[in-house]
Amino acid sequence: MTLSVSASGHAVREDLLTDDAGLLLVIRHFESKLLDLFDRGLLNGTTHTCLGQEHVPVALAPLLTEADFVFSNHRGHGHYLALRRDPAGLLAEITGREGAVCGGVGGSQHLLNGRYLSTGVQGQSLPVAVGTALHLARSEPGAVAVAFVGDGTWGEGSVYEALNMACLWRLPLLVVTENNGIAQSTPTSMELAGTIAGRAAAFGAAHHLTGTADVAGLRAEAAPLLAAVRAGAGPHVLEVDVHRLGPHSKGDDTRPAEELRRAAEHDWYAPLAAARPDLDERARRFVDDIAEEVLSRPLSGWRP
Amino acid sequence: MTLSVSASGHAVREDLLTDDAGLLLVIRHFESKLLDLFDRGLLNGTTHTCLGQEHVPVALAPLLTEADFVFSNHRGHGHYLALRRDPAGLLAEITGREGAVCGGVGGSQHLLNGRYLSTGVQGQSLPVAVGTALHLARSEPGAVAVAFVGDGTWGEGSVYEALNMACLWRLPLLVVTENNGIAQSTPTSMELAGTIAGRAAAFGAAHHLTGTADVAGLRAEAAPLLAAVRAGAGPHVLEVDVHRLGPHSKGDDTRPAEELRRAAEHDWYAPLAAARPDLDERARRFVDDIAEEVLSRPLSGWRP
Amino acid sequence: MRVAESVNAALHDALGDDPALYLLGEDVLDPYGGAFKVTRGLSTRFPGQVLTTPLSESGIVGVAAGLALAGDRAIVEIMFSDFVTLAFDQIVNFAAKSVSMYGRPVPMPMVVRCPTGGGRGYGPTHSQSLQKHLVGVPGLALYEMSPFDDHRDLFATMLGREEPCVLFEDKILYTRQMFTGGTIDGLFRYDRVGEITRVGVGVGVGDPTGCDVALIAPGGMVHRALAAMRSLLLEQEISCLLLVPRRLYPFDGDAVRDLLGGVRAVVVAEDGSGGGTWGAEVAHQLHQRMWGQLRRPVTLVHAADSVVPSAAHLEHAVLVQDTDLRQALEETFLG
Amino acid sequence: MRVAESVNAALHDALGDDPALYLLGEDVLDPYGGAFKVTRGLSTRFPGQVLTTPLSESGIVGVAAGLALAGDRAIVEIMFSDFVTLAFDQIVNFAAKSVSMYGRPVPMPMVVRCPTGGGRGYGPTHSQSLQKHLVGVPGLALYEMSPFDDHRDLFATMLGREEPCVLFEDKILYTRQMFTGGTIDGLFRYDRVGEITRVGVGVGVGDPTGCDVALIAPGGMVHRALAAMRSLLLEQEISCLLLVPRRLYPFDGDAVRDLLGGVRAVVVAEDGSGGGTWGAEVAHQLHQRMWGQLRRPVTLVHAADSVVPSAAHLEHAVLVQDTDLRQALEETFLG
Ligand SMILES: Cc1ncc(C[n+]2csc(CCOP(=O)(O)OP(=O)(O)O)c2C)c(N)n1
Ligand SMILES: Cc1ncc(C[n+]2csc(CCOP(=O)(O)OP(=O)(O)O)c2C)c(N)n1
Ligand SMILES: [Mg+2]
Ligand SMILES: [Mg+2]
Repeated sequence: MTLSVSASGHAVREDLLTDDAGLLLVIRHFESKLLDLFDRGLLNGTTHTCLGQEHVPVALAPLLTEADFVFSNHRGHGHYLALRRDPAGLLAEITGREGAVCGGVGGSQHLLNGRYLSTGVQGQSLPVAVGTALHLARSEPGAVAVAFVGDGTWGEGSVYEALNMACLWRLPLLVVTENNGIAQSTPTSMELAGTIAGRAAAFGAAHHLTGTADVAGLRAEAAPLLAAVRAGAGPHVLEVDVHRLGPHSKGDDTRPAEELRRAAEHDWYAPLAAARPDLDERARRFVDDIAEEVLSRPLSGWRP
Repeated sequence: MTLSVSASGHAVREDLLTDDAGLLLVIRHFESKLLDLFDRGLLNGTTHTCLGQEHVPVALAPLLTEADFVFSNHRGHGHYLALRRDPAGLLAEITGREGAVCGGVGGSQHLLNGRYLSTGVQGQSLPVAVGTALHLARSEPGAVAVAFVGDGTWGEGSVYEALNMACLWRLPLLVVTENNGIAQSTPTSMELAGTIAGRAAAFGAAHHLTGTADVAGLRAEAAPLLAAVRAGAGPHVLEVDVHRLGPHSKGDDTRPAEELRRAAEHDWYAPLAAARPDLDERARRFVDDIAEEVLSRPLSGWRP
Repeated sequence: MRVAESVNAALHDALGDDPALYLLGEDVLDPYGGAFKVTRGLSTRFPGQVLTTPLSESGIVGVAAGLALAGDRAIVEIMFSDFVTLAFDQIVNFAAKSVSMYGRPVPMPMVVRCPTGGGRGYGPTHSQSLQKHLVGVPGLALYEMSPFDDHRDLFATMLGREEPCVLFEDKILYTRQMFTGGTIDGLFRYDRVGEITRVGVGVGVGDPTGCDVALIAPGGMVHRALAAMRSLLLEQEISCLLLVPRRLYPFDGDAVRDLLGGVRAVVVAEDGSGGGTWGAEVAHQLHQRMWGQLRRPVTLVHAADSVVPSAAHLEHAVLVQDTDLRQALEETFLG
Repeated sequence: MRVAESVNAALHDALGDDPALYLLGEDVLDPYGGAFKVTRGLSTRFPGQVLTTPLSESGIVGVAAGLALAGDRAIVEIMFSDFVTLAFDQIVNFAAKSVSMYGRPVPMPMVVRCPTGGGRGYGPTHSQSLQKHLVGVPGLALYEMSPFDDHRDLFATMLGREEPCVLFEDKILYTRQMFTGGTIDGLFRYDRVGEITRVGVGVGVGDPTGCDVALIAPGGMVHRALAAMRSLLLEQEISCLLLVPRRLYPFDGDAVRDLLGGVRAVVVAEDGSGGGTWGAEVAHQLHQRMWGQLRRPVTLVHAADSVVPSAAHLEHAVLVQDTDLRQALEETFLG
């Protein structure tokens, strides 16, 4: 993974952003900071934090290069931070400040940075990812298109139009599904008949399911998949069972306390913070500093 | 199957339209007549004949009642004739004459007669069929929604949105796929990754594949499926391998002669006509008479 | 009562009155009650009539059409109206076509509810006002929610048309209060004539058609319109008549003309982006009917020809503000 | 040369000139060569650049956008423009948004080709002219094929915009001859000014702006327009100037106003159904610019507010005929 210089030119602390544990913690504190800023009325708009799902992009990031296309979704801060290491540019984007990676136009859900792109319409990015995969297969063999979609997004017809073409044309596409068992407020069982494994198989896409929250373990499982996709083995689906710790966006978690408690049991944070309290503290301060600095910037300029 | 009185009030010859062999032959001669009328410049617009696929609706017709919803597609004349026994109303529709089942507005691809409905946009009818199945499950248990779609139509995302909901809600839906190995000009292998069986399975819909062109045999295979769907067993897919003998619409068959010859080998017509030359002749004359009569009618009236 | 509560109450009544009415949408079940809480309580009271659905905007509109076709009635919620683009085929090429393409009217009582518009910082794919793109589909009617309407009557009217309707609900209204009793404040009063709400100084007490200038705007624009009218009246003594049609399409040009009386300056405002606007259709209808009377062409006010940005200050610059309305009204009257 | 051959030749050239240009669509491969044969020969000559696709209108527009995003260029054929409804989300909410929602222009060179319109008896879901529904999307340009255009230049222009374009191709034109050399017949000549073709008696020889009445219409309407103009001229000595903009949106009101000179009567015609038409947008732009000059409001001619029926006689009654045009021109001039 190449380190992008922050869109803002903000000095990045390499030790925090290159180390897996540091990156995990930075993402966690970044997301917590957002919820905090919302609570204090300092943010407007909407945001979907990836609390509890940080390990997925952190595990995948070193397996990807800047030649790879990455399509993220609404729950994409972790993806962006792991892949672009640009917390200041992202926070400026979310708060509409100078140095915003997309001038404050896109906001939380609409980011573009090199070949990293996110959009707010579920499922829409999969056919687009297929188009980029087609380009890569023809013109930049060895590179892949990676699309992150949630379990609920498998309700959208676009997913199947895309899978069909990707499989027909044997394109270098990896669909990463962070299956957190819920879509907004709807449990997977009420929105998804059958399984994601079955759906991948139906089109001839290889599928791998894992539930590990261990970064190194997940990376080790994902590496051969990515290698296969790069080598021309056709579309693969990587399904990672995860646990959404926070609300869907903000203040809209209607799950019973018991369920939230169960989700929290899977959280990697407490053990890591206990094992590396200093790193945790540094990550927290790093994010605090960025927030303070970014919020002191002038508003972003842009003209339609 | 209740006999609909022809929309035109045209006297129906019950022996031809109630007997399987007679119905097969009537459909065949009806479709051939259309191509003939086109060649002679007597029809405008477009038409997609079901030459070679007549046995599917003929087999299914007696298994359905007027409480069942039937969704047909562009290649729907056989479906309509088998289910509504109204050749004059259909021909009047296609030729824009008085007595047209839809006033000449819909034409070949857009028919409505009771709970029989066809549309010209592929895949669109499946979610609609799910809606009717929802109604039936709640308000008319025992009745089913049947949707005919071709193999190519499995490219459309709507198919999967519909299957997902139908399976989640365990609705009385039968998807009949007449797999003729081609979509317009595109062989199935270039448009469909994996199999239809796999796709049904992915959503938890039961699937049955058959290649029989024998009406009684196909009916016997379909009967338990329909019974299961009626009894609440949830969505089923019936896939029938068939052979498209004619062009996609008219004069647009670019398949090599050898392939057409192979398709023709599966045709039920020659043996049946040889076995029952009188019936064949009566069916042909029946259709000739209808055509002559319908074409002598005044143009249909309608105001937007 | 807030507007969201009024719509919610109307849905309660509608589902209660009609056991063959279904409501479908993503996350509409209790306790969540929909992304904007408009469906709160419905699934608890009418568990058999309220269905939460997968993320399948196209599919669920198709399901609603199927219910309608089978003799039921259906209301679908599209979580953000931006996603109605996904259901365009089902709306335009199935539901609206079915009403008319089979040679005889086929009843298709269904409503597609679309929380609409910007002002909340949700960004380019969650803030659009796409009304204009659905204008002019044969067999399809478009409505817009307002803080004046009797929402029970609104749903009854839409379902009673027996053709598909799309209802746009400006999200910004949900938390605003309903107007009641014909009075807005010390300055303005309102009444309703047919499908149109009139607002102005003279309404209900004198002759409202004696105003200097008229503003035609859908429900989502009402508060900005009132602010503009107020400052125009107090600071410049220009009186404005506001007409809020709840049915956007088919637009009833005759009814509006009749309500405009002798007004010689007209502005039409909407939240959609510039170009091919609903206002152009309104303007066309009024030009046909009032050519000699109008001092200048109908002025159209709309958002910039732009995406709706996320950041509040950028969004503000793109969307229509009360000051834009005031300026347009003033210029149209004086110009 | 027929129009279909001209477009086909243009596609041959475009694919030949640019190895990073892809063409995708259903059944576009040889020997079939597309439902309307416009892609004939392309897959044989450029097998690596031409892809036949499954029935997935939404998906293939997304694929085209992906290609464009990755630095390639793409042309997609939607077999019948009616099905562009299925791709609305990809066009409106992805391709057009991507151009502008990331804070800086993102090049998105892609064209969605849409065989359009009625007159061939294909029925309600295969005969529509849906141009109007795509008017006014920020970042999206609409073009229409005509028998005048240099189609090589047309594709180069559209791809050169680096924003998504939708090209409407009236199916009825495919089998008509291209006009060449500036002459239509003994009566009418044509020339091109920027993106607009002018047709009339004075064009190229005298001052075309001295006409009695002007007709603005997209390419698909040309033959009917010529027939109407001819009979108007020969039978009533009313001269008409026809303007055919190849770019329908953004509509260049200034360019059209300049070409209209002192004309005081204007008709806009299109094949779409009544209500919310492209013509309403054109009329709005002209009213803003020519208020004092116009004797009466711009007249809009369009198909009935109706589905397009299958039967030839019913279709004829719903669609715009040359006699409708003639009547509108006459009434607008005399009225
Ligand atoms: C087409 C579309 N429909 C609905 C939404 C609103 N929405 C945003 S996220 C979401 C749930 C997505 O669930 P899932 O894919 O499981 O992702 P998760 O939020 O669980 O990460 C919904 C319904 C949307 N953004 N796009
Ligand atoms: C949405 C949509 N896309 C494209 C078409 C044009 N079209 C009509 S039939 C057809 C092929 C359908 O193939 P299949 O489903 O296998 O049915 P078959 O014609 O073989 O019976 C196509 C592409 C259409 N009618 N609707
Ligand atoms: Mg989820
Ligand atoms: Mg087929």
